[in-house]
Amino acid sequence: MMNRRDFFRVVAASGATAAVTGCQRTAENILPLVVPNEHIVPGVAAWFATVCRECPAGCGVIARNREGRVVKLEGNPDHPVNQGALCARGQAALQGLYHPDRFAGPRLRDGAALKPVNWDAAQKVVADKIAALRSAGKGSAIALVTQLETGSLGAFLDTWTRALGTRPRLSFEPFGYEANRAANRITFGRDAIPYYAFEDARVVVSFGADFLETWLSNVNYARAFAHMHTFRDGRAGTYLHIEPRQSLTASNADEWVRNAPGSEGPLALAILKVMVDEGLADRRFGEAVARIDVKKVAADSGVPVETITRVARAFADGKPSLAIGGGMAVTGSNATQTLVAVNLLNAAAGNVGKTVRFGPDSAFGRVTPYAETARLVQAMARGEVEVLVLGSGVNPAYTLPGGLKFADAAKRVGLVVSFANQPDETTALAHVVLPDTHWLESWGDYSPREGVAGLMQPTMAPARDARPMGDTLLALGRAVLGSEAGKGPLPWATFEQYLKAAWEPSVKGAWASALRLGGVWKETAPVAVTARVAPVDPAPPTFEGTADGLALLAYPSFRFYDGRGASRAWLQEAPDTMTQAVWDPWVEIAAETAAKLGIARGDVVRVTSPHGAIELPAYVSPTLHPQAVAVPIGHRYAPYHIPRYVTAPLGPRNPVALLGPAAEGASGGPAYLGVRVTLAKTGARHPLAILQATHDQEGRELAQHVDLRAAREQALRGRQDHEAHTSMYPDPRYPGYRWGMAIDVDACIGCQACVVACQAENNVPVVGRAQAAYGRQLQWIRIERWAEGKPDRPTNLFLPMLCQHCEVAPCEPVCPVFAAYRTEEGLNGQVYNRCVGTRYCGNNCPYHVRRFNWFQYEFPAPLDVQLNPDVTVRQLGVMEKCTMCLQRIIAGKDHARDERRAVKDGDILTACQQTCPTRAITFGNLKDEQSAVVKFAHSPRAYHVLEEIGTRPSITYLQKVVREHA
Amino acid sequence: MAATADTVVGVFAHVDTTVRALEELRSKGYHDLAVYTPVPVHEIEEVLERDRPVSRVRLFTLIGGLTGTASGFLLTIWSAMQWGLTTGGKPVVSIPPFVVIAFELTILFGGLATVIGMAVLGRLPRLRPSPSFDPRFTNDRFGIAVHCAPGRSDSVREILRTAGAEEVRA
Amino acid sequence: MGAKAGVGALALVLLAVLVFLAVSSWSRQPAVAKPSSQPINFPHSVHVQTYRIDCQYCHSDARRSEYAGLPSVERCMGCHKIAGAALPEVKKVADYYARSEPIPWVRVNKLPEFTYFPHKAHIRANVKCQTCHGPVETMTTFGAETGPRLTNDLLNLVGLRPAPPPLTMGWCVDCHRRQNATAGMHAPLDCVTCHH
Amino acid sequence: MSDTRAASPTFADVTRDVVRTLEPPGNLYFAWMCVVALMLAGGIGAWTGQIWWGMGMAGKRVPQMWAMYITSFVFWIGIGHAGTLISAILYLFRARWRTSIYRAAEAMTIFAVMTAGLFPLIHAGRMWFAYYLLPYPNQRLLWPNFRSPLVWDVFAISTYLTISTVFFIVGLVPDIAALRDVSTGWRRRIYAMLALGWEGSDSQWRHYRRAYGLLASLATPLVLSVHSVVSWDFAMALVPGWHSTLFAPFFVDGAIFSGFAMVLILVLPMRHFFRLHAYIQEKHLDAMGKLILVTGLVLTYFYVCEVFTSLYSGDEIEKASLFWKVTKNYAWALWLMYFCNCVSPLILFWGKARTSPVVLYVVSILVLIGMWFERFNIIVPSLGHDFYPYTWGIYYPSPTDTMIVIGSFAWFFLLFLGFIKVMPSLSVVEVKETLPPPIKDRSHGGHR
Repeated sequence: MMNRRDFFRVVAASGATAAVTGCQRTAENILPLVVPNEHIVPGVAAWFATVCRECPAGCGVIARNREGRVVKLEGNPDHPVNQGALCARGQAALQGLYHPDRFAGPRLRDGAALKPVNWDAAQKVVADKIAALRSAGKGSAIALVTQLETGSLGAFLDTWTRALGTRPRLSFEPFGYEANRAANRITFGRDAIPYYAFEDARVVVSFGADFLETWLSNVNYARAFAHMHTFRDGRAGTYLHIEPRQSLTASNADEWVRNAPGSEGPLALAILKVMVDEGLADRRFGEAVARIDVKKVAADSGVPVETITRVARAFADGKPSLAIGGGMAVTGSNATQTLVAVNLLNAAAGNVGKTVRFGPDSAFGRVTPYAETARLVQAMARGEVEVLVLGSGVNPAYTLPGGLKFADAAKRVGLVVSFANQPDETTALAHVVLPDTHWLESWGDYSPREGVAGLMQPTMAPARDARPMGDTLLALGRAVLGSEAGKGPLPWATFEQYLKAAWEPSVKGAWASALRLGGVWKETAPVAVTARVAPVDPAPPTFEGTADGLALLAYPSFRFYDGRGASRAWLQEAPDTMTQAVWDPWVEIAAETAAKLGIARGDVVRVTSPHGAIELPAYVSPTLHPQAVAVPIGHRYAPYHIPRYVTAPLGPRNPVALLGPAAEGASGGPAYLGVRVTLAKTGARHPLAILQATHDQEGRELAQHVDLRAAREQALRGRQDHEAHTSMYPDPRYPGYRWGMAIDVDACIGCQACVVACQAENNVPVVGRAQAAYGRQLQWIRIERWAEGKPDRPTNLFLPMLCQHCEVAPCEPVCPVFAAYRTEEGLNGQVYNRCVGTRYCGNNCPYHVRRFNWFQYEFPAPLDVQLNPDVTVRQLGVMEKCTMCLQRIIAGKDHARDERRAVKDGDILTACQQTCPTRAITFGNLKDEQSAVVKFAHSPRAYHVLEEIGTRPSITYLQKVVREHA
Repeated sequence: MAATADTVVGVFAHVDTTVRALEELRSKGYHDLAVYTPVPVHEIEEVLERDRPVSRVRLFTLIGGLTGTASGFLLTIWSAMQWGLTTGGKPVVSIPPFVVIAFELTILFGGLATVIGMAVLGRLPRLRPSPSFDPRFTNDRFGIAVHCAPGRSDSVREILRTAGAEEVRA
Repeated sequence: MGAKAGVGALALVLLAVLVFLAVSSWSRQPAVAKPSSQPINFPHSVHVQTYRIDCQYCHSDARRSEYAGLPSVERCMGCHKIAGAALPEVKKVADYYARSEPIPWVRVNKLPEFTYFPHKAHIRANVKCQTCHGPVETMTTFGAETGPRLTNDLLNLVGLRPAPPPLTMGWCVDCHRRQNATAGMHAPLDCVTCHH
Repeated sequence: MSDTRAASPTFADVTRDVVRTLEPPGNLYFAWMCVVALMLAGGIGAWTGQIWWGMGMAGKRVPQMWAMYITSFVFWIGIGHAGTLISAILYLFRARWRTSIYRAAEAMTIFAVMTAGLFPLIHAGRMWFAYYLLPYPNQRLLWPNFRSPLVWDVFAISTYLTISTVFFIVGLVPDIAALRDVSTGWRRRIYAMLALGWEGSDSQWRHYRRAYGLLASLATPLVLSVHSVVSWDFAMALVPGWHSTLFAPFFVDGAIFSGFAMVLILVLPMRHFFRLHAYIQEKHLDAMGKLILVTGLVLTYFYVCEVFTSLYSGDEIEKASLFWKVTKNYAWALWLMYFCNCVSPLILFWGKARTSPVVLYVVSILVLIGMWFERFNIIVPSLGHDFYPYTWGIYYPSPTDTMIVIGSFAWFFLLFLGFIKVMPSLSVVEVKETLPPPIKDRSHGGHR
């Protein structure tokens, strides 16, 4: 094996192109390796497979290492969960790795401040305290709380707690899907979360489950959803979504059904009732819905009977279909009953075992239910806990409901130890911080579902002084126990050793190949279950707070998850697709409510619940249910964001702080839908930083759609070619390749992964809230949301917009210095070092995809280490824009030339294409008739944006396919 | 203007007297004379232009202008062909836009050539004033400087004085 | 505004041009190596000329990477454990090796950071190292007179076309054009090949 | 002409009166200089900040990548046009009334072009590389793109500046010679140098007059081309509201319109403070008033055409752009422009208004405001509501933009204020030419 440590320590600074182009004359040193490493050639990327730990979905990633530093993450194409794709949060993990606020070494509290100390001193504080408690026989006063750790680390931690005699470890996840597990326990007798096979379903009905955003495994399900739903050769599945709020997931539905908050359960039962009544489901399910009155459900939920009937018929017609439930709208006091109803729907439609597969169960099934966490907090408040050890990735001070008063409870704990590697709300309460290595620097494993065991390896040396949590705990444990390495209950020298020992039986010497692959996967035998049919209580959820208040929907942001993504500036600047807002959180208020209260967008509104109050700018939504108010969870800033990118918030803004402490009885899950809030204008204004001027296309047909029937007809007959453009000039000729792209608007779900991937790949700086709001954002690709139809029930079209690489590019001839010109391979080239900055091209680009460096943007250290060495960092005053990942094209051609062949389809993937969970983007050679991009370009759904201007773009869009009833 | 020649300068206050003196001098065969006026005066020019060709400044202008046109087209076409870069799907050598450059260069070169022509033909700039010049000539007086054989200055003086010169000097 | 002011303005413009050129040349110029500036006085002439060691024996990354790379200290020691082990400069190498420290060589050839230059493609096209790096085999101290020069820019400015100095854009382009015209190569001339 | 003849000054009077304008200035002048210098310092400070921190200091954004700098650039180029029109075109047409104002107008042209010429530099993101726009042989073997209207601008404006300056200097030479010969001391020495040894001999006059005529006939197509080229910066682009074949004549007319307003703004105070009523007479004011009126009416016609073509074209995007301009965020600027440019000059139909300095001054100021906003309305609202609804947006000027634009006015007035105290702001020679030449004996030939 290679000597990884030596290799990473010696970084060969080989004059990478990534550095600010400017004056530099200081003598520059170049350092050779002391001992050569066969894996690393300076200037050539090495790839290391590991597992993404930004959320518990556990996608496989491969990290691109250049000269000892990771510069880009990509989905591991071999990993069964994400199959090469990666979401925005995964892409932005690099900013956690190189986070400017990362602790460099341990911290010890000294009054209000955390002071740097050395490892021995910090560990001694903890070890002494634990040892003292142990000798006093108070092992139960020691608590260990970590995020969901399914693999060796989890097992190791449990060994550790046993060895030290502490309380059992809590696997704490704010979104733990307790209700789903409870419902499965009730219906199927199985305390697990199954694998939902979207890919095999023909009709999907979601009861609030935001499976394209955060629900369980969003990349996995987005991939599968695209497979099921995207129009291909005349076939397309149907997807219906029921939720009070039009979430990003809901906006991808063929029909979004808006219901009153908490009425999903009755609706599911009503649908089942219709199925039973119409003979679409087995009679025995009638027992469950005997007491259901469809008309009453319709009246209570605000969903017309016709809609219920239509959904029921469509669902029954699916064969196989799939009903899923969850999401924050389904966490109220009736959550378990609602999900039981959803389970019955699946059972009645015969989906169990087909699209609902037990066996490959989700890791979420192993989350400690919220109720137990709540009990721990109560014990803390009673002073029964004297040492609280918090693993990295958990931030209970931020994510636990405000009603639980975690901060107060933590103040009663004698010693709070945190393994967080960057400051957050919890480290503010900690006495000792022992920074864990980032997951990209760590050994480990993670199994997101049965049969998939992902292996984690360090992809680079720690960017800051940090030690793996396992190593630190080993040292602590041995110090407490007074044992030596190799002996006692904790004999391992390092966690790495523990891991390898744990894996030895399963890999049997094939360790290296498992590492290379990123893990070990095997088919898991399905577990047959039968549904128990029993009456379901269709009671509406109970709410705390005044009766005339509005139900608070606190939902996880698809960018920040529970808030852990929010310290990544890339994610802050990738807009929320629905609102197109960056940086700021907001409170989404229904248009009716806003009109009543006289609230306009940007008015600061105080949201008050029995547990607290927060102040947020209003976003008036024409789609939200009037009985609801929605606030995204996870909007917080990292210290380095202020005042660099945003001004400091004036007050608390976390909606979780408004929630009550009570857990749902049946499942022990938290109630994200459990309080009613009142709204009051504060009189202040805080205009939101919204990037999109309007969601109305004004008839310009930028994002186009076609009716499903018409699309089918066209797919059969082909579309008449519209007239070719006439030109006074001869058609340009391309001696070699001609690069082009096809983007399927029908597949795009608006997840922003491409935006962040592009930002990571192309050294796109972060500009901050005010600049972004003022039309100075720099992202090379953006996802536009265009709303069509009725304002309160719009059809949303997501249009990824990037440089169109026009054949007749309006930007090119106006450039006085040839900085913009057409390359021999059909790209629209932009030569930064030639650019004078007249910005004429930016005006003349009808798509406005050219970006100008208004300032000299900074990459605060150590984020500058992440810069892609193959891409120039642009200086102040120059224009930039999408290059179609020219550096990847060059690398792809180089690779092909090494093999003495031409570039073929799939050799070159652009960063946006590579990461796209739904494979909406295809890049290729337009001169190769066999290439996928040409096939798309000839599709009957193909069109060009603003075709009538005659710019002849190299990017072809495919129309979205909409359903008749939508 | 031989060194041996005499120069007689007459200073006049009026145009008509100046013209009268000029007519008289010309009729007497004095052709080597210079007239100084604060403004160009048609009457004086008329007398003088009778035996002089049109100023050759326009030739300079023509040559300058044509040079400009040619260099405009040469520069644009030649430099466009250096790299052959396509912009906006248009031909590498696009004549219509190049006409603008050629036009501007025509004017530029033509104008500069005109000034050079004027300077060369008008013997400008002069480093020191000619001996017959008088500062009043740029204000409100007219002057006639007559170059004559050394012996004839007296008769010239006489002619000038008779015509109405305020002052006559050598 | 007479001639004097015109001359003054012209002088000002010229001065500004000079300053621009000076700054732009200066900012792109690589450091010039002096014997004292390198941590070890490494004579290329001895290695290349006397011992006939192939360039790529030490700079082994050139054929597979953007960078030519430097030999690892271990590779140096591969020979120098025995060869010349008593020489004072070689002892320095051994010291670095013993301390497991990289040798802090001073960079000699440097292109502006907005320029992408892959060694690999040039090696594949059989370009000799000396084409760009000069007669390395004769150099006791590796140095290079490269990069834009003020005099060169000024001569250009007045319309004389001096041969461009090595490792400048004009020099690269000249070579690419020559290769395409004479050797039937396909050396790219697309701007974005090097500037992206 | 008969009425003027009785009181007409003599040649010597003219010289004396012109020299009088160059006497050491009073306190009012210095006060003005101070105000102007202060404003200029603010502008220079703002520009320095913009170079240091970046173009983001100015209020530009997507979609208004161009805004007040290009507005002011076009405005100043336009101002310059009246000067050349007066000095060259009216010269060719032998409009004798031009003589008393043409020197000031010409100086105005040069200073306006010098002001305008700063704006492309101020506007460029990397102004330190602005020399990339010049075609000069270089080590990189690179040349500018002659297809870009910006390169046309470089050629048109540098040619315009050169030719205007040459024209101006040529016109000045005999005047400076006249000054030289009536002044003493260091002034005399400087004027002597600048006069290039002009003596007014018949051979000098002969070539001079020919050259002057030729320059005038070169400057005439040049002046028309310059604003046409500037208009093509917009007309060659795709932006709705820009892409129009109407722009060249539209811009040239507007340029002359605004230029005359600026001439009045400069000449009226000059006439007042220098007591030049004998030279800048009511008939001159009347003639300029008429020109403003006519160009204003032509401009109104162009506005109507612009709206008509927008509506008649059937191009929905053009129409949307127009409706947005007329009704939304920038409507105030549009209606202000219509008022200033179309309505306010109409008062000049009234003869007395044309000879009233106050009315003319007010109208001129309104016209200048209107014409600045005309360019603003072409640039900012058109860009703000173009093809792509996603990026539609409103431009807000920042302190930097504003101070630089104000500074540009200061720069212009500083140059002009300086000029009137060191150079003859009235053409000595040409004024003398219009006077009846001194004749001793009316019966004896002479004047026709």
